[in-house]
Amino acid sequence: MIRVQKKPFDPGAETNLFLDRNSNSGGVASFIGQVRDFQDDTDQKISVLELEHYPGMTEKELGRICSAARARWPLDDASVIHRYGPMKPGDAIVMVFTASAHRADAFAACEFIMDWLKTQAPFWKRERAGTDTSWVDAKTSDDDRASRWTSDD
Amino acid sequence: MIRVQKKPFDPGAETNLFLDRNSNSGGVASFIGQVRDFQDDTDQKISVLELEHYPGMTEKELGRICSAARARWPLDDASVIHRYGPMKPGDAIVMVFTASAHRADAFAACEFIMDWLKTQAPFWKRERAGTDTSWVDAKTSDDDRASRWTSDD
Amino acid sequence: MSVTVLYFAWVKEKVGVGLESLSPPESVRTVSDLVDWLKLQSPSHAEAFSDLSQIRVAVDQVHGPFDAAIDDAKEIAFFPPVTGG
Amino acid sequence: MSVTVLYFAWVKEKVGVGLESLSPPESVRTVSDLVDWLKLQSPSHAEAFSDLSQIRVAVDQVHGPFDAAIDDAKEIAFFPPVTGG
Repeated sequence: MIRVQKKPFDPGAETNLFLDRNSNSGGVASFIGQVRDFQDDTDQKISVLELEHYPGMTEKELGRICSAARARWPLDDASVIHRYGPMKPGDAIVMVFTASAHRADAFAACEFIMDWLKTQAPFWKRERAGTDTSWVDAKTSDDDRASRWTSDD
Repeated sequence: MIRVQKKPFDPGAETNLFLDRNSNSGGVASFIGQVRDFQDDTDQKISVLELEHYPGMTEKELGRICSAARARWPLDDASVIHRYGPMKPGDAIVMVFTASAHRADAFAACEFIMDWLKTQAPFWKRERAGTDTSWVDAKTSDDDRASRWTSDD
Repeated sequence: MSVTVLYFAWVKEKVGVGLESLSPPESVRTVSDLVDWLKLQSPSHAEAFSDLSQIRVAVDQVHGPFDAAIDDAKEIAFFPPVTGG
Repeated sequence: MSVTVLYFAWVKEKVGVGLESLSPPESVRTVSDLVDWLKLQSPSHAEAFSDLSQIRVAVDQVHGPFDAAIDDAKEIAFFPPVTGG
Protein backbone atom coordinates (compact mmCIF):
# COMPACT_ATOMS: atom_id res chain seq x y z
CA MET A 1 0.00 0.00 0.00
CA ILE A 2 1.28 3.45 -0.98
CA ARG A 3 -0.27 6.53 0.62
CA VAL A 4 0.81 10.13 0.06
CA GLN A 5 -1.20 12.54 2.16
CA LYS A 6 -1.21 16.03 3.60
CA LYS A 7 -2.88 15.20 6.90
CA PRO A 8 -0.99 13.69 9.84
CA PHE A 9 -1.08 9.94 10.29
CA ASP A 10 -1.00 7.91 13.50
CA PRO A 11 2.05 5.59 13.47
CA GLY A 12 0.56 3.35 16.16
CA ALA A 13 -2.76 2.92 14.35
CA GLU A 14 -0.91 2.27 11.06
CA THR A 15 1.24 -0.33 12.81
CA ASN A 16 -1.79 -2.25 14.02
CA LEU A 17 -3.47 -2.04 10.60
CA PHE A 18 -0.35 -3.41 8.91
CA LEU A 19 -0.07 -6.22 11.48
CA ASP A 20 -3.76 -7.09 11.02
CA ARG A 21 -3.15 -7.48 7.29
CA ASN A 22 -0.04 -9.60 7.89
CA SER A 23 -0.71 -11.71 10.95
CA ASN A 24 0.86 -14.77 9.28
CA SER A 25 4.22 -13.08 8.70
CA GLY A 26 6.89 -14.06 11.22
CA GLY A 27 8.62 -10.69 11.05
CA VAL A 28 7.53 -7.09 10.49
CA ALA A 29 10.13 -4.32 10.23
CA SER A 30 9.24 -0.66 10.21
CA PHE A 31 10.88 2.72 10.00
CA ILE A 32 9.47 6.10 11.02
CA GLY A 33 11.11 9.34 9.95
CA GLN A 34 10.33 12.32 12.16
CA VAL A 35 10.73 16.05 11.51
CA ARG A 36 13.94 17.13 13.20
CA ASP A 37 13.97 20.21 15.40
CA PHE A 38 17.39 21.68 14.55
CA GLN A 39 19.05 22.58 11.26
CA ASP A 40 22.24 20.70 10.34
CA ASP A 41 24.34 23.67 9.34
CA THR A 42 23.05 26.64 11.35
CA ASP A 43 22.02 24.71 14.47
CA GLN A 44 18.93 26.94 14.51
CA LYS A 45 15.62 25.69 15.89
CA ILE A 46 13.23 24.68 13.10
CA SER A 47 9.67 25.97 13.49
CA VAL A 48 8.05 24.51 10.37
CA LEU A 49 9.01 21.99 7.71
CA GLU A 50 7.23 22.34 4.40
CA LEU A 51 7.39 19.35 2.10
CA GLU A 52 6.67 19.84 -1.60
CA HIS A 53 6.16 16.85 -3.87
CA TYR A 54 5.33 15.90 -7.44
CA PRO A 55 1.74 14.60 -7.37
CA GLY A 56 1.35 11.57 -9.59
CA MET A 57 5.03 10.79 -9.92
CA THR A 58 5.45 10.47 -6.14
CA GLU A 59 2.95 7.61 -5.88
CA LYS A 60 4.39 5.91 -8.99
CA GLU A 61 7.97 6.19 -7.80
CA LEU A 62 7.12 4.82 -4.34
CA GLY A 63 5.28 1.97 -6.08
CA ARG A 64 8.33 1.24 -8.23
CA ILE A 65 10.58 1.19 -5.16
CA CYS A 66 8.25 -1.23 -3.33
CA SER A 67 8.05 -3.46 -6.42
CA ALA A 68 11.85 -3.50 -6.62
CA ALA A 69 12.00 -4.56 -2.96
CA ARG A 70 9.42 -7.31 -3.51
CA ALA A 71 11.35 -8.58 -6.53
CA ARG A 72 14.51 -8.75 -4.46
CA TRP A 73 13.32 -10.26 -1.18
CA PRO A 74 10.51 -12.75 -0.40
CA LEU A 75 8.12 -10.26 1.18
CA ASP A 76 4.53 -10.83 2.23
CA ASP A 77 3.83 -7.09 2.10
CA ALA A 78 5.42 -3.64 1.88
CA SER A 79 3.80 -0.28 2.64
CA VAL A 80 4.83 3.35 2.51
CA ILE A 81 2.96 6.31 4.03
CA HIS A 82 4.44 9.73 3.29
CA ARG A 83 3.19 13.19 4.21
CA TYR A 84 3.59 16.43 2.30
CA GLY A 85 2.72 20.04 3.14
CA PRO A 86 3.52 21.85 6.39
CA MET A 87 4.70 19.86 9.41
CA LYS A 88 6.12 20.65 12.82
CA PRO A 89 9.14 19.16 14.59
CA GLY A 90 8.42 15.70 15.98
CA ASP A 91 5.75 14.94 13.37
CA ALA A 92 6.08 11.64 11.52
CA ILE A 93 6.96 12.38 7.87
CA VAL A 94 7.29 8.86 6.56
CA MET A 95 6.55 5.33 7.70
CA VAL A 96 7.69 2.19 5.90
CA PHE A 97 6.60 -1.37 6.75
CA THR A 98 7.80 -4.70 5.43
CA ALA A 99 6.52 -8.17 6.33
CA SER A 100 8.34 -11.42 5.68
CA ALA A 101 8.72 -14.94 7.05
CA HIS A 102 12.34 -14.07 7.91
CA ARG A 103 13.50 -11.03 9.80
CA ALA A 104 16.66 -10.54 7.74
CA ASP A 105 14.54 -10.07 4.61
CA ALA A 106 12.13 -7.72 6.39
CA PHE A 107 15.01 -5.57 7.71
CA ALA A 108 16.89 -5.45 4.40
CA ALA A 109 13.80 -4.57 2.38
CA CYS A 110 12.72 -1.86 4.82
CA GLU A 111 16.14 -0.20 4.71
CA PHE A 112 16.30 -0.58 0.92
CA ILE A 113 12.93 1.16 0.54
CA MET A 114 14.03 4.03 2.80
CA ASP A 115 17.38 4.41 1.01
CA TRP A 116 15.74 4.55 -2.41
CA LEU A 117 12.90 6.75 -1.20
CA LYS A 118 15.49 9.26 0.08
CA THR A 119 17.20 9.50 -3.30
CA GLN A 120 14.36 8.82 -5.77
CA ALA A 121 10.96 9.86 -4.41
CA PRO A 122 10.17 13.40 -5.62
CA PHE A 123 9.89 15.30 -2.33
CA TRP A 124 11.66 18.53 -1.41
CA LYS A 125 12.02 19.87 2.10
CA ARG A 126 12.00 23.52 3.03
CA GLU A 127 12.76 24.47 6.63
CA ARG A 128 11.74 27.60 8.44
CA ALA A 129 14.07 28.63 11.29
CA GLY A 130 13.42 32.04 12.83
CA THR A 131 12.54 34.31 9.91
CA ASP A 132 14.58 32.33 7.35
CA THR A 133 13.19 29.76 4.99
CA SER A 134 15.58 27.55 3.07
CA TRP A 135 15.51 24.49 0.85
CA VAL A 136 17.28 21.52 2.37
CA ASP A 137 20.27 20.27 0.38
CA ALA A 138 20.40 16.63 -0.66
CA LYS A 139 23.01 14.59 1.19
CA THR A 140 25.73 12.67 -0.64
CA SER A 141 25.54 10.16 2.23
CA ASP A 142 22.03 9.29 1.02
CA ASP A 143 23.34 8.64 -2.49
CA ASP A 144 26.07 6.46 -1.03
CA ARG A 145 23.59 4.43 0.98
CA ALA A 146 21.31 3.91 -2.01
CA SER A 147 24.18 2.88 -4.28
CA ARG A 148 25.18 0.12 -1.85
CA TRP A 149 22.17 -1.85 -3.06
CA THR A 150 23.27 -1.79 -6.69
CA SER A 151 26.88 -2.76 -5.99
CA ASP A 152 26.01 -5.48 -3.46
CA ASP A 153 25.25 -8.29 -5.81
CA MET B 1 13.26 0.13 28.49
CA ILE B 2 13.15 -3.66 28.93
CA ARG B 3 9.82 -5.35 29.59
CA VAL B 4 9.24 -9.09 29.92
CA GLN B 5 5.60 -9.91 30.46
CA LYS B 6 3.03 -12.68 30.23
CA LYS B 7 0.12 -10.58 29.06
CA PRO B 8 -0.30 -9.48 25.43
CA PHE B 9 0.96 -6.05 24.41
CA ASP B 10 -0.42 -3.65 21.81
CA PRO B 11 2.29 -2.96 19.17
CA GLY B 12 0.52 0.21 17.99
CA ALA B 13 0.21 1.66 21.48
CA GLU B 14 3.85 0.75 22.22
CA THR B 15 4.91 2.46 18.96
CA ASN B 16 3.23 5.71 19.96
CA LEU B 17 4.67 5.57 23.48
CA PHE B 18 8.18 5.06 22.09
CA LEU B 19 7.71 7.92 19.61
CA ASP B 20 6.42 10.20 22.39
CA ARG B 21 9.60 9.51 24.37
CA ASN B 22 11.79 10.14 21.31
CA SER B 23 10.15 12.90 19.31
CA ASN B 24 13.54 14.54 18.68
CA SER B 25 15.05 11.49 17.00
CA GLY B 26 15.10 11.69 13.22
CA GLY B 27 14.69 7.95 12.77
CA VAL B 28 12.95 5.18 14.64
CA ALA B 29 13.32 1.57 13.52
CA SER B 30 11.25 -1.27 14.91
CA PHE B 31 10.82 -4.99 14.56
CA ILE B 32 7.85 -7.13 15.58
CA GLY B 33 8.09 -10.90 15.78
CA GLN B 34 4.77 -12.75 15.48
CA VAL B 35 3.84 -16.32 16.41
CA ARG B 36 3.91 -18.33 13.20
CA ASP B 37 1.01 -20.62 12.36
CA PHE B 38 2.84 -23.58 10.79
CA GLN B 39 5.71 -25.77 12.00
CA ASP B 40 8.91 -25.73 9.95
CA ASP B 41 9.49 -29.45 9.72
CA THR B 42 6.06 -31.07 9.92
CA ASP B 43 4.12 -28.30 8.15
CA GLN B 44 1.43 -28.87 10.80
CA LYS B 45 -0.80 -26.06 12.01
CA ILE B 46 0.31 -24.67 15.36
CA SER B 47 -2.48 -24.18 17.90
CA VAL B 48 -0.47 -22.81 20.84
CA LEU B 49 3.05 -21.55 21.39
CA GLU B 50 4.32 -21.75 24.96
CA LEU B 51 7.35 -19.66 25.77
CA GLU B 52 9.39 -20.53 28.85
CA HIS B 53 12.04 -18.13 30.13
CA TYR B 54 14.58 -17.63 32.91
CA PRO B 55 13.12 -14.91 35.16
CA GLY B 56 15.81 -12.53 36.29
CA MET B 57 18.41 -13.51 33.70
CA THR B 58 16.06 -12.66 30.82
CA GLU B 59 15.77 -9.02 31.88
CA LYS B 60 19.51 -8.78 32.57
CA GLU B 61 20.47 -10.36 29.25
CA LEU B 62 18.13 -8.08 27.27
CA GLY B 63 19.62 -5.12 29.16
CA ARG B 64 23.15 -6.24 28.27
CA ILE B 65 22.19 -6.58 24.60
CA CYS B 66 20.68 -3.06 24.54
CA SER B 67 23.76 -1.67 26.29
CA ALA B 68 25.99 -3.32 23.70
CA ALA B 69 23.91 -1.73 20.93
CA ARG B 70 24.11 1.69 22.58
CA ALA B 71 27.88 1.36 22.95
CA ARG B 72 28.19 0.54 19.28
CA TRP B 73 25.84 3.04 17.61
CA PRO B 74 24.84 6.60 18.62
CA LEU B 75 21.31 5.79 19.79
CA ASP B 76 18.87 8.07 21.55
CA ASP B 77 16.95 5.08 22.89
CA ALA B 78 16.45 1.32 22.59
CA SER B 79 13.56 -0.77 23.94
CA VAL B 80 12.62 -4.42 24.02
CA ILE B 81 9.23 -5.89 24.95
CA HIS B 82 9.07 -9.69 25.09
CA ARG B 83 6.23 -11.99 26.08
CA TYR B 84 6.39 -15.40 27.74
CA GLY B 85 3.74 -17.99 28.53
CA PRO B 86 1.06 -19.29 26.18
CA MET B 87 0.42 -17.45 22.90
CA LYS B 88 -1.59 -18.09 19.77
CA PRO B 89 -0.57 -17.76 16.11
CA GLY B 90 -0.47 -14.13 15.00
CA ASP B 91 0.29 -12.80 18.50
CA ALA B 92 3.24 -10.42 18.82
CA ILE B 93 6.01 -12.20 20.77
CA VAL B 94 8.65 -9.50 20.69
CA MET B 95 8.98 -5.85 19.73
CA VAL B 96 12.26 -3.96 19.48
CA PHE B 97 12.60 -0.19 18.96
CA THR B 98 15.67 1.94 18.31
CA ALA B 99 15.83 5.72 17.92
CA SER B 100 18.71 7.65 16.39
CA ALA B 101 19.48 10.82 14.49
CA HIS B 102 20.45 8.65 11.51
CA ARG B 103 18.40 5.87 10.04
CA ALA B 104 21.38 3.63 9.25
CA ASP B 105 22.27 3.50 12.95
CA ALA B 106 18.65 2.87 13.96
CA PHE B 107 18.33 -0.01 11.46
CA ALA B 108 21.68 -1.60 12.33
CA ALA B 109 21.07 -1.42 16.08
CA CYS B 110 17.53 -2.83 15.77
CA GLU B 111 18.75 -5.81 13.73
CA PHE B 112 21.72 -6.31 16.08
CA ILE B 113 19.40 -6.44 19.10
CA MET B 114 17.12 -8.98 17.38
CA ASP B 115 20.06 -11.15 16.27
CA TRP B 116 21.55 -11.24 19.76
CA LEU B 117 18.18 -11.67 21.44
CA LYS B 118 17.58 -14.74 19.23
CA THR B 119 20.83 -16.39 20.33
CA GLN B 120 21.36 -15.06 23.88
CA ALA B 121 18.08 -14.21 25.60
CA PRO B 122 16.99 -17.20 27.71
CA PHE B 123 13.65 -18.10 26.10
CA TRP B 124 12.54 -21.53 24.90
CA LYS B 125 9.64 -22.17 22.57
CA ARG B 126 7.37 -25.17 22.74
CA GLU B 127 4.80 -25.60 19.98
CA ARG B 128 1.57 -27.52 20.15
CA ALA B 129 0.35 -28.86 16.80
CA GLY B 130 -2.60 -31.27 16.93
CA THR B 131 -1.96 -33.48 19.96
CA ASP B 132 1.83 -33.13 19.79
CA THR B 133 3.90 -30.75 21.85
CA SER B 134 7.54 -30.24 20.98
CA TRP B 135 10.42 -27.98 21.89
CA VAL B 136 11.58 -25.84 18.97
CA ASP B 137 15.18 -26.43 17.90
CA ALA B 138 17.58 -23.50 17.76
CA LYS B 139 18.55 -22.51 14.23
CA THR B 140 22.15 -22.38 13.11
CA SER B 141 21.10 -19.52 10.80
CA ASP B 142 20.45 -17.46 13.95
CA ASP B 143 23.96 -18.17 15.23
CA ASP B 144 25.34 -17.17 11.84
CA ARG B 145 23.44 -13.88 11.87
CA ALA B 146 24.57 -13.02 15.39
CA SER B 147 28.21 -13.85 14.64
CA ARG B 148 28.20 -11.39 11.73
CA TRP B 149 28.33 -8.57 14.29
CA THR B 150 31.48 -9.85 15.95
CA SER B 151 33.38 -10.50 12.72
CA ASP B 152 32.33 -7.22 11.08
CA ASP B 153 34.80 -4.88 12.66
CA MET C 1 5.45 19.22 -30.49
CA SER C 2 3.46 20.16 -27.41
CA VAL C 3 4.73 19.30 -23.96
CA THR C 4 3.96 20.17 -20.35
CA VAL C 5 7.04 21.32 -18.48
CA LEU C 6 6.94 21.20 -14.68
CA TYR C 7 9.27 22.80 -12.14
CA PHE C 8 9.60 21.99 -8.45
CA ALA C 9 11.19 23.47 -5.32
CA TRP C 10 13.80 26.17 -6.00
CA VAL C 11 13.73 25.48 -9.74
CA LYS C 12 10.08 26.55 -9.67
CA GLU C 13 10.95 29.62 -7.60
CA LYS C 14 13.70 30.64 -10.00
CA VAL C 15 11.66 30.08 -13.16
CA GLY C 16 8.71 31.83 -11.53
CA VAL C 17 6.03 29.32 -12.52
CA GLY C 18 5.36 25.66 -11.73
CA LEU C 19 3.94 24.59 -15.06
CA GLU C 20 4.24 25.68 -18.69
CA SER C 21 2.58 24.25 -21.78
CA LEU C 22 5.20 24.68 -24.44
CA SER C 23 5.70 23.92 -28.12
CA PRO C 24 9.43 23.71 -28.70
CA PRO C 25 10.72 23.47 -32.31
CA GLU C 26 11.31 20.13 -34.10
CA SER C 27 15.04 20.43 -33.49
CA VAL C 28 14.47 19.83 -29.74
CA ARG C 29 14.89 16.05 -29.53
CA THR C 30 16.44 15.39 -26.10
CA VAL C 31 16.06 16.77 -22.61
CA SER C 32 19.36 18.61 -23.11
CA ASP C 33 18.01 20.23 -26.28
CA LEU C 34 14.94 21.30 -24.32
CA VAL C 35 17.06 22.83 -21.55
CA ASP C 36 19.12 24.79 -24.11
CA TRP C 37 15.91 26.06 -25.69
CA LEU C 38 14.32 26.89 -22.29
CA LYS C 39 17.35 28.98 -21.30
CA LEU C 40 16.58 31.24 -24.27
CA GLN C 41 13.00 31.87 -23.12
CA SER C 42 13.79 34.32 -20.29
CA PRO C 43 16.56 35.43 -17.91
CA SER C 44 14.76 33.51 -15.12
CA HIS C 45 14.92 30.32 -17.15
CA ALA C 46 18.60 30.95 -17.88
CA GLU C 47 19.26 31.52 -14.18
CA ALA C 48 17.30 28.42 -13.09
CA PHE C 49 19.30 26.21 -15.45
CA SER C 50 22.70 27.86 -14.88
CA ASP C 51 24.10 24.85 -12.96
CA LEU C 52 22.79 21.59 -14.39
CA SER C 53 24.68 19.53 -11.79
CA GLN C 54 21.95 20.69 -9.38
CA ILE C 55 19.03 19.74 -11.62
CA ARG C 56 17.32 16.37 -12.04
CA VAL C 57 14.79 15.45 -14.72
CA ALA C 58 11.80 13.15 -15.06
CA VAL C 59 10.26 12.28 -18.41
CA ASP C 60 6.63 11.24 -18.05
CA GLN C 61 7.16 10.79 -14.31
CA VAL C 62 10.21 8.52 -14.65
CA HIS C 63 13.71 9.69 -13.67
CA GLY C 64 15.92 10.06 -16.72
CA PRO C 65 19.26 11.36 -17.93
CA PHE C 66 19.68 14.67 -19.76
CA ASP C 67 20.38 12.85 -23.01
CA ALA C 68 17.01 11.04 -22.84
CA ALA C 69 14.96 11.41 -26.02
CA ILE C 70 11.76 13.38 -25.60
CA ASP C 71 9.88 11.51 -28.35
CA ASP C 72 6.16 11.90 -27.58
CA ALA C 73 6.62 12.61 -23.88
CA LYS C 74 3.62 14.45 -22.44
CA GLU C 75 5.29 15.78 -19.29
CA ILE C 76 8.86 16.77 -18.50
CA ALA C 77 9.80 17.86 -14.98
CA PHE C 78 12.89 19.63 -13.64
CA PHE C 79 13.76 19.72 -9.96
CA PRO C 80 16.63 19.71 -7.45
CA PRO C 81 17.97 16.45 -6.01
CA VAL C 82 15.17 15.06 -3.84
CA THR C 83 15.11 15.42 -0.04
CA GLY C 84 12.10 13.45 1.22
CA GLY C 85 11.79 10.84 3.91
CA MET D 1 29.72 -25.18 48.96
CA SER D 2 26.02 -24.54 48.48
CA VAL D 3 24.62 -23.64 45.08
CA THR D 4 21.22 -23.35 43.43
CA VAL D 5 21.04 -25.32 40.19
CA LEU D 6 18.32 -24.42 37.69
CA TYR D 7 17.08 -26.35 34.67
CA PHE D 8 14.95 -25.06 31.81
CA ALA D 9 12.94 -26.43 28.87
CA TRP D 10 13.66 -30.08 28.05
CA VAL D 11 16.60 -30.18 30.44
CA LYS D 12 14.11 -29.51 33.22
CA GLU D 13 11.75 -32.18 31.85
CA LYS D 14 14.55 -34.76 31.71
CA VAL D 15 15.93 -34.00 35.18
CA GLY D 16 12.39 -33.91 36.54
CA VAL D 17 12.75 -30.72 38.62
CA GLY D 18 13.39 -27.06 37.78
CA LEU D 19 15.50 -26.17 40.80
CA GLU D 20 17.78 -27.96 43.23
CA SER D 21 19.71 -26.61 46.22
CA LEU D 22 22.86 -28.69 46.21
CA SER D 23 26.11 -28.98 48.13
CA PRO D 24 28.67 -30.54 45.82
CA PRO D 25 32.04 -31.60 47.28
CA GLU D 26 35.10 -29.31 47.37
CA SER D 27 36.54 -31.06 44.31
CA VAL D 28 33.81 -29.54 42.12
CA ARG D 29 35.53 -26.37 40.89
CA THR D 30 34.22 -25.80 37.34
CA VAL D 31 30.89 -26.13 35.57
CA SER D 32 32.25 -29.29 33.92
CA ASP D 33 33.07 -30.74 37.33
CA LEU D 34 29.53 -29.94 38.45
CA VAL D 35 28.04 -31.68 35.40
CA ASP D 36 30.14 -34.80 36.06
CA TRP D 37 28.96 -34.81 39.67
CA LEU D 38 25.31 -34.16 38.70
CA LYS D 39 25.36 -37.14 36.31
CA LEU D 40 26.08 -39.37 39.32
CA GLN D 41 23.06 -38.12 41.24
CA SER D 42 20.38 -40.04 39.28
CA PRO D 43 19.69 -41.75 35.96
CA SER D 44 17.53 -38.74 34.98
CA HIS D 45 20.47 -36.40 35.54
CA ALA D 46 22.72 -38.71 33.54
CA GLU D 47 20.18 -38.78 30.71
CA ALA D 48 19.68 -34.97 30.73
CA PHE D 49 23.42 -34.38 30.42
CA SER D 50 24.15 -37.20 27.96
CA ASP D 51 24.84 -34.81 25.05
CA LEU D 52 26.56 -31.67 26.28
CA SER D 53 26.64 -30.16 22.76
CA GLN D 54 22.91 -29.50 23.34
CA ILE D 55 23.34 -27.84 26.73
CA ARG D 56 24.18 -24.23 27.53
CA VAL D 57 25.12 -22.85 30.92
CA ALA D 58 24.76 -19.58 32.81
CA VAL D 59 26.70 -18.81 35.98
CA ASP D 60 24.92 -16.23 38.13
CA GLN D 61 22.72 -15.32 35.15
CA VAL D 62 25.60 -14.74 32.70
CA HIS D 63 26.30 -17.12 29.80
CA GLY D 64 29.53 -19.02 30.36
CA PRO D 65 31.63 -21.87 29.03
CA PHE D 66 31.73 -25.33 30.65
CA ASP D 67 35.23 -24.69 31.94
CA ALA D 68 34.08 -21.58 33.85
CA ALA D 69 35.07 -21.64 37.53
CA ILE D 70 32.18 -21.87 39.94
CA ASP D 71 33.95 -19.97 42.77
CA ASP D 72 31.22 -18.51 44.98
CA ALA D 73 28.50 -18.58 42.31
CA LYS D 74 25.04 -18.59 43.87
CA GLU D 75 23.09 -19.86 40.85
CA ILE D 76 24.04 -22.14 37.96
CA ALA D 77 21.54 -22.81 35.17
CA PHE D 78 21.50 -25.45 32.45
CA PHE D 79 19.29 -25.19 29.38
CA PRO D 80 19.06 -25.95 25.66
CA PRO D 81 20.18 -23.37 23.05
CA VAL D 82 17.69 -20.49 23.30
CA THR D 83 14.78 -20.02 20.87
CA GLY D 84 13.09 -16.74 21.75
CA GLY D 85 12.12 -13.78 19.60
